[in-house]
Amino acid sequence: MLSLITFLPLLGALVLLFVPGDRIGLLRKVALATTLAVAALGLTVWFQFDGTRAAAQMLVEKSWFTIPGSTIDVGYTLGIDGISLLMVALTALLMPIVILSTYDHIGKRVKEFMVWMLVMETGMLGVFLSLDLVLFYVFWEVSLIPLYFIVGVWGGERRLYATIKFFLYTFGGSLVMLVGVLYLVYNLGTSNVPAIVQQVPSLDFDTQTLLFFAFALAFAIKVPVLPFHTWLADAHTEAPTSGSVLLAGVLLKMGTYGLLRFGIEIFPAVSVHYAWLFMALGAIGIVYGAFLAMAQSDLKRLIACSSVSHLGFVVLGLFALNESGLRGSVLQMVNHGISTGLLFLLVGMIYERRHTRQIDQFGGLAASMPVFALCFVVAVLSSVGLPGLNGFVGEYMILLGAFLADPLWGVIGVSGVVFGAVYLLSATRRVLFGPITHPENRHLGDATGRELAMLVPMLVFTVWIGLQPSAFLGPVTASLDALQLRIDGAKDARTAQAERTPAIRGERAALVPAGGPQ
Amino acid sequence: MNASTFLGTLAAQLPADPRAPALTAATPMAKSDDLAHMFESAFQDGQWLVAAGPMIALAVGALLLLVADIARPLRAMRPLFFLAGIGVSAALLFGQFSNEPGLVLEGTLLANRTTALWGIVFLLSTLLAWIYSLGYYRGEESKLSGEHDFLMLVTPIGMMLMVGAQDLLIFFLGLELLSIPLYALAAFQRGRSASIEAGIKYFLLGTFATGLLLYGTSLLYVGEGTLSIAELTRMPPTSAISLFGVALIASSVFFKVSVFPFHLWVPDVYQGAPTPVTALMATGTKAAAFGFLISAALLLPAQSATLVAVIALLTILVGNLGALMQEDLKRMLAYSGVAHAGTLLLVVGGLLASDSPDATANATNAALFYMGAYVFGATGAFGILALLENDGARFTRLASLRGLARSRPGAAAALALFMLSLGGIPATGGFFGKWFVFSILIEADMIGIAIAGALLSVVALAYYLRVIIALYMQPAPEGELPPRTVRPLSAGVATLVCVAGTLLMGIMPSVVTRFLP
Amino acid sequence: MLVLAAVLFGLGVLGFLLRRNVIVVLASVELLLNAANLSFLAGARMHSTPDNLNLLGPVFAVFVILVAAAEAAIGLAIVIALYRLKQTVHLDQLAELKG
Amino acid sequence: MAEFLFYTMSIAAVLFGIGVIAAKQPLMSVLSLLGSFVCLGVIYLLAQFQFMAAAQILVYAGAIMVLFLFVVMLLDLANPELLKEVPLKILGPGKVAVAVAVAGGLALTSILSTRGTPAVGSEPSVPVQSGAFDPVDEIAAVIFTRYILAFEAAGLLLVATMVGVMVLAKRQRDPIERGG
Amino acid sequence: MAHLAVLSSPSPLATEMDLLWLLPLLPLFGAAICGALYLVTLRQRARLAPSQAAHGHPADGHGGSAGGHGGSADGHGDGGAPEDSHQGPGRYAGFVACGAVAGTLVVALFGFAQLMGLDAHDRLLESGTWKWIQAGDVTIDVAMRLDPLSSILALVISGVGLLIHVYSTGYMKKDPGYAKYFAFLNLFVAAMFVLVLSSNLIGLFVGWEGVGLCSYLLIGFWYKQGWPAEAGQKAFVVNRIGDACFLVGSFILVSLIGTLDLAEIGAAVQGLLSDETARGKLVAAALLLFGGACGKSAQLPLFTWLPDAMAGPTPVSALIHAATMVTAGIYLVVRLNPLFAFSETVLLTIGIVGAATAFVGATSALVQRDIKKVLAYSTVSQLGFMFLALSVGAWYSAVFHLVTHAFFKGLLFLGAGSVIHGMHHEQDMHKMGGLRKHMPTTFKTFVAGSAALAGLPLMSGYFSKDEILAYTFGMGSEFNSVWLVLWGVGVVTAMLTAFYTWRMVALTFFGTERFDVAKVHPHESPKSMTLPLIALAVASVFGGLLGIPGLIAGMHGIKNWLHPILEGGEALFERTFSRMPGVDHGAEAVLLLVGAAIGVVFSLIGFRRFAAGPQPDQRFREGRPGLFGFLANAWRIDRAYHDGIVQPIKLLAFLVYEIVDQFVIDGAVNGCAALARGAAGRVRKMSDGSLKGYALWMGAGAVLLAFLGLILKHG
Repeated sequence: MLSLITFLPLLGALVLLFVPGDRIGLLRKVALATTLAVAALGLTVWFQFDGTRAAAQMLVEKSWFTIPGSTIDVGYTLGIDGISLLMVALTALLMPIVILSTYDHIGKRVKEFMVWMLVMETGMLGVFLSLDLVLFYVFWEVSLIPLYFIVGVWGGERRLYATIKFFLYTFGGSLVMLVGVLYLVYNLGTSNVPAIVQQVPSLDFDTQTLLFFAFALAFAIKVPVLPFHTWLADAHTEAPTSGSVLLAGVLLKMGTYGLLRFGIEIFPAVSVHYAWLFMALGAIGIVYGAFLAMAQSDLKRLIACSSVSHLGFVVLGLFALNESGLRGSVLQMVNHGISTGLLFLLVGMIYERRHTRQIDQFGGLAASMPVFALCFVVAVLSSVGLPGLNGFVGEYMILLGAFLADPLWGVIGVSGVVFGAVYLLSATRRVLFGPITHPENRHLGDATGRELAMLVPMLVFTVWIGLQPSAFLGPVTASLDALQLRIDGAKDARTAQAERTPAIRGERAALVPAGGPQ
Repeated sequence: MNASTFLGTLAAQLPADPRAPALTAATPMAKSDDLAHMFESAFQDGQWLVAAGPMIALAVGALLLLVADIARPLRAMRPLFFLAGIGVSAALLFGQFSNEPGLVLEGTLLANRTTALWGIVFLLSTLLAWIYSLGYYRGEESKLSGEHDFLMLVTPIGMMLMVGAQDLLIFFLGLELLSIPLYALAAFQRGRSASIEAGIKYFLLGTFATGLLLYGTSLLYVGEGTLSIAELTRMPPTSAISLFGVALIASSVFFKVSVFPFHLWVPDVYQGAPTPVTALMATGTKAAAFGFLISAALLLPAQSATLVAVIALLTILVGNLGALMQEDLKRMLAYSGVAHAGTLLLVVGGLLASDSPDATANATNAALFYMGAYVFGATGAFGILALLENDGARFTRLASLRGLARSRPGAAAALALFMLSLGGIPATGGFFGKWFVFSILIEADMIGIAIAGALLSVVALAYYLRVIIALYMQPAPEGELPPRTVRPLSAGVATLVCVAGTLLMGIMPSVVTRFLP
Repeated sequence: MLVLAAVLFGLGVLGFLLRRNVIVVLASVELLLNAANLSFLAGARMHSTPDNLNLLGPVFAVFVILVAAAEAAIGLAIVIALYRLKQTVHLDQLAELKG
Repeated sequence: MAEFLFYTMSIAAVLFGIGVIAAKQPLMSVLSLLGSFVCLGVIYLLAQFQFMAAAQILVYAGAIMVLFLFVVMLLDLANPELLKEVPLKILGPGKVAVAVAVAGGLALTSILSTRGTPAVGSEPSVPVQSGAFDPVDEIAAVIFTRYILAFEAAGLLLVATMVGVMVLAKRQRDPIERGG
Repeated sequence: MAHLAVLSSPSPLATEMDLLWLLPLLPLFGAAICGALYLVTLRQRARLAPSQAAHGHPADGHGGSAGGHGGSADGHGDGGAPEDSHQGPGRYAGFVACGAVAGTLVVALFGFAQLMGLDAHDRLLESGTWKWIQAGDVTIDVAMRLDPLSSILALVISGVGLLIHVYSTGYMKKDPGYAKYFAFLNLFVAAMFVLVLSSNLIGLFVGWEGVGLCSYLLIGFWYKQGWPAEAGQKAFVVNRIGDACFLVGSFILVSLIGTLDLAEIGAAVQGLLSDETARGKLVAAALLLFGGACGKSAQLPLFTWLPDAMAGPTPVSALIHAATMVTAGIYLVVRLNPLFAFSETVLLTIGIVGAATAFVGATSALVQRDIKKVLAYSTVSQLGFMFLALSVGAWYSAVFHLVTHAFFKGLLFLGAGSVIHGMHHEQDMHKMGGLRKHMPTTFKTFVAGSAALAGLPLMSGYFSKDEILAYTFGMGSEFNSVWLVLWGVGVVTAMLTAFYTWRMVALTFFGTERFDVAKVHPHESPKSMTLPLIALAVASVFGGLLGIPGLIAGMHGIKNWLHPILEGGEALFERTFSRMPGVDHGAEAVLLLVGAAIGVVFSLIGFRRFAAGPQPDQRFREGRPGLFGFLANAWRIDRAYHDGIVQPIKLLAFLVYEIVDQFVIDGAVNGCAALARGAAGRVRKMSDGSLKGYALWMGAGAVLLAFLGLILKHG
């Protein structure tokens, strides 16, 4: 089942290779059909998933190859637990929409584009489903290539700069992770993630720290966490709409997912020790991203910068390392995928109509495109974290978790709520409201049926998650609870240690309260 | 020619297979009393023929080819002889997997699964380079294809001798048997000044390196009184004179594998030489030299592990930087080859640092896999360049790749794949090559070196990506497309083989790894 | 003998590094090879006893002579090819390939 | 006597060596090389390497040198000015210094590293069974047993050389200049 | 509806009543239907649009005058022609919306009746629970709870809301966004119900931000002018600042109490007071929540959005920015009264903020020319009064004033709307005058509302305001003299209130007609608008009966009704101050009389000065230009924010982006690339084509290797 869902897109890509390149309609249909089939499979997985089990399920375990000169068996191991379930669902949901969105803006080299899209889907699903470190790494890097092409071939004016920067930046991080992967695999004698999770505590703390940071660097670049974020704005700005949607919707989640699965879950002790650092980066990232967004005149770039801010929330919540923080972050990954994806889609729509993304080129669009305006406002409100929509639930849980873990970063994070409203609403106003200053904007066509077909499902999820988050958090609960137990164990161990050597550790421990109020 | 006489000599040697009882005491000290005894001790039970079989097959093939070149009616059979030589040799090598002859000829030659695998790498490299050479040459050169093919077919013999050598003399002869044909091949396009220049540079520096090697070997001999690598590594030399000798030998080998600061010839020669020859040089020579380097690595003092690793890093750095802004593709690939040599040298560093009993075996595995992936990637890349050169334009310029994705989607896709493999992106063989190399470093606890190496390969990717950018992302130059020359089917097949190999090693590495010892 | 070998080796290197006439450079290489031969033979004498000769040195030297011949031949052939094409044997005029 | 002869020959060999690299005319270089070879041959003889001495004179001085001379004459006749060496000055003092340092460094290092090993060659002849350190029969025995493969390889090497030389030295009929 | 799957049974103490969900859901469905109607209308219009374009009909029709108010009712000209506005299915939106709100009124009355039927301490109706968020550390279950406090607010919302809905059907009749308007308005009602009925602080926050959203949408309803959209944004953002405080406050409560159930928070406060740290945190939480209330209820320092919010349609101002939403802050404090009762610091803060706001608002209202601005500043000021009441433990007084204020301020806004409607969207009082002849009903009802606002005796505002002042006086005289100062401020404010109220009446309805009679024909509004006016006028006049002081009638309806939910707060208050503040009947009588005198006297002064026309304004402006400008611009607070906060932040954002991000961080990234390129050039120079050079490197390398080898081996 999981193999099928992972490789079905690849199969679709292969089929596409045999479709003549000039039959654009057929190409699109095949691609769409493939992604829809994957979405259907995703739904099946969702319903088959047993939310009461913490461990990964629907395992596919085969031997892939044995590392020469050792007995280490690298497995082709797929499995899904609550956390990956959400990510898989997100991917499966977004892909058909993304494919639909390409109908407008991808007119040249459609075949290649669709092939890359489908390859990318396989890569992304693989990342979320792999339970083998090596396999994960392979998928992790494979998913870079399609985006490299998508930005590089179908991107905007500075696409080459953007795509190289994106690729090298993330690749550099990945390579450091590769060393970490190798170290783990060779020292623990297995590449199976659950096994590694069990065995890592046997390594000494300094080694764990180094490994943790080797992993965290790669993920931090991908997320992106604060000082590593500059590739994102460029990549987003230059990418075609569909690329941006995927980038924001899923690819960045690979970073946060990685932080959770391979950072926190594998190295709970280190995570507890350095939680303050990531909370700080996350919280500062929230505010910093908001400031960046305020300074933008390009709508797409603004949303890209807002991603920095929003992912700051996710990082903040993850490293709050308590129940609400983790849950909020997991949910917020989905939320960000939906709302920011939505925003990128919407920006793409007006870009197609006006071929500019400069905010001051718009204004008053609500008059000529009321339905569009409605969707835009909902998307913005979801991003801003309006209660009742999805963004709020995640943000609230994250901020609560962060506050409980360390009030300082929690409060700084809260300030992001204000700044978020400032730049997003300001952009909304300048695009949608006010008088129409550019005559070209007077006769822009409103959202078409196909565009609505892309937007409405996402809007539905926006509201659905906002009103009934438990439907989405339910399957995650068991997995997160198990993770929480490990984290709490690490915290307890640390507290015990701090008590033994108060002079050294006490200072830090005072800054980071070890537990919740209970 | 006197080829036939040689054939005769060889043929005469073939039945010399006295089923003599195996004798031990393979000492280099010749006992002057009993000649028969010497024969017995040397030839043992004929295992040496099994060991040398692949080489003999190649030699026979090569000589037959030469004969066919002279004898007009047989001309058409030249490719057949070439392929037969390779095929029989490969078959014999596969035979060695199950039946490892081990040390033969008084311990001067080793033939086991490892050397057989190396041999296969060499054959592959030769075969691919040869296929790409079909139709590459124009005018008068094309009339010399018999000679060309002969020289090409001789080189893998030298390579096999090098990796099998357990005696410095054998190594030296293998090296020469590899080098001298390559000198000639580099300058093969006599009508092209670049080719001549490449030939002369390669030759002069090569002989200089040979001089260093010989002098070093002689000093080592003065110091230790033996040429047997096994003995030398068993008790690593410590005297100053021996160490100096080792240093000179190392310099010479480093020259062959193009390690900083012995790499400077590489870009010039690779650029100037005919592209198929470049492919052979880049992959075959490097593989052979590394095969030897790893088996003889323990000649180097263990303390030099860090030194070697640092040299390796410098090599990677220099190679990558040299390639970074390169506009000439062959030159870029040459620098990239330097970087790859550096990466492989990391294996040697790791091997020296490791105290594991399996260190050599692991290092060999890593190097083998890496080299295998490199053979597919680099030969494929050079091969495609060779094909493109035939279109008449100056296709080795980076800019001339623009629009190729439109005019030749297949070639462009293959080239892009090779670039990704050379860059070590997963799902290509290059990734697992890199993986195994780094794992050697990890096992040797050289984490810092590993991270540095990893980061340096980011630079590498930058220029591989430039190729892809030119292929796919930049607009085609104005004007009509370059003329499409008819491609030999063989080149397509070779490219497909490279693509398949690259992908297979990247997706199912077990296909290859299970052959590793 | 070893000292002589070393001196000859040094001279060979010097010649190789300084001279630009290909033929002289080749001659310098021959010096290098001779230096090697000399020390091979010195080594052979050092490691031989009257009853037990170490023959590896002379054997190696024989092969060195053989290879030297081969190299000289191929080298001179390239020189001729070079001369035919560019009417020069000076290395300084070979800098088409660089960068 | 032997000692004196050894040193004389050594000095002569070195002087010839200097001649090789210092001569203005390539012809003189080659002739100096010849001289050097002959001196070495004498030294071999003194050191009781009769076979090697013979090989040195015959193969080296005979065959290889002739090859050299042949080429030199060929080219010299075609264009007498061509082979003239450029004065060292053009090289620039820096490069020369580095070159001297490198060469000297290599030589000095090897000389220094020989310390502690017996000075071979100058001592009087040693009585050995066969009267030489390189008895032909035993050398042959080693070559045809232990190094049989090397020997065969050497044969192939010569063939390859021959083919190579043929390819390279063949007269070009219609030079095609191609890019690269 | 009655039993949704997601709902679970209420807590045992409460009486179950799932019907309560209807309160938010009815208007929510109403909003959905209206929205759908709007979209359908849009589609139809879009189908017509091409033909219009073909006829050369300019898409953005009438450009509008400088003030932006054109000829049609909305005056903002939609893409389609205004005559279309009632052709689509959107015209049914009014019925739907009114129906939905009427339904809520029925439910609210029903619930109220149920509560009446219960014992005082059992007065709690609770619906099933909506299990919203399970975050592990805290679980957020939201139920709808109707208790005495929320029942009052529910009645106000549904009652006043219904009237305003009905009024809107007339006021917005010709607006092309008619259906959209009702969708938003219904959505607002729904959110407001969530706000007041939620059992959970975060559920309350849903409504809290929900009403903020509707406020944002409705302020910016006429978005084609730039400034309404800006005003809406400002309202949202300023509220967000308060909301951020609210969130942090809620976090503190979670960390202390572990739950956000409103009832449990109240109950838990007492238990925590013995712990000094917890007490400090509680103070912080209270102040932060109060900060949230300041945002929503437009108190200093966050009040600046409310005057700007007048950019929305006038009924919106009436409903949202006078009657309901802005009182959410009051509701919050009353709801969590124990949390705000135990600390003198908190109470004092609330009192000072309230009094200061009241004063600032009143002074600012003195010189406004825009009739809606006067009312807006007046609202700010009256809200300040309510907070003043909260600061002295007179929670029910605050609620009392809230209710009366909802009546009379709603009335005044609607009346102003009627005037504006009749005056073709003229809002400048200096250009009105003498309207009592043209708009008699509006005039009469407006006077009734003004009387209440000015605190003329026996009017509703009189009782509620004077009660507040009396308690403040009592607090000041008995416990802390700071409140005496506050009382003084309150009294002055009351004077000013009476003054500006009658200035407004005089300028609008009396004197000469200062508009171009030839062009503008003021007319009375239609029945749909005047009937609500009359209803509210009645309420304004007699609303005071709800809380007639004990002095007169010996009963206080609201006090008694609210008493059960205020016991917790009162207990804590008494713990802090030993007893509740109060004045004896004698003093109360004096204060009542003084209050009445103030109301009458200053009303007369105001009316007399301006009955003839706006000349006193001019004189004031010429005589004291500085002060006039200061007051007209609301003490220049908005300006200060703009210069001191908004601009610096913009500059900071610019600097962060250009310098930190682009130059430093991205510069470092690109610098790496540049470094590599530079080094690449050097490396390539090494390979300069010179054979000699290569050989030299090789030789040097060999020497180096040899030396290093020797060194490594032999130390």
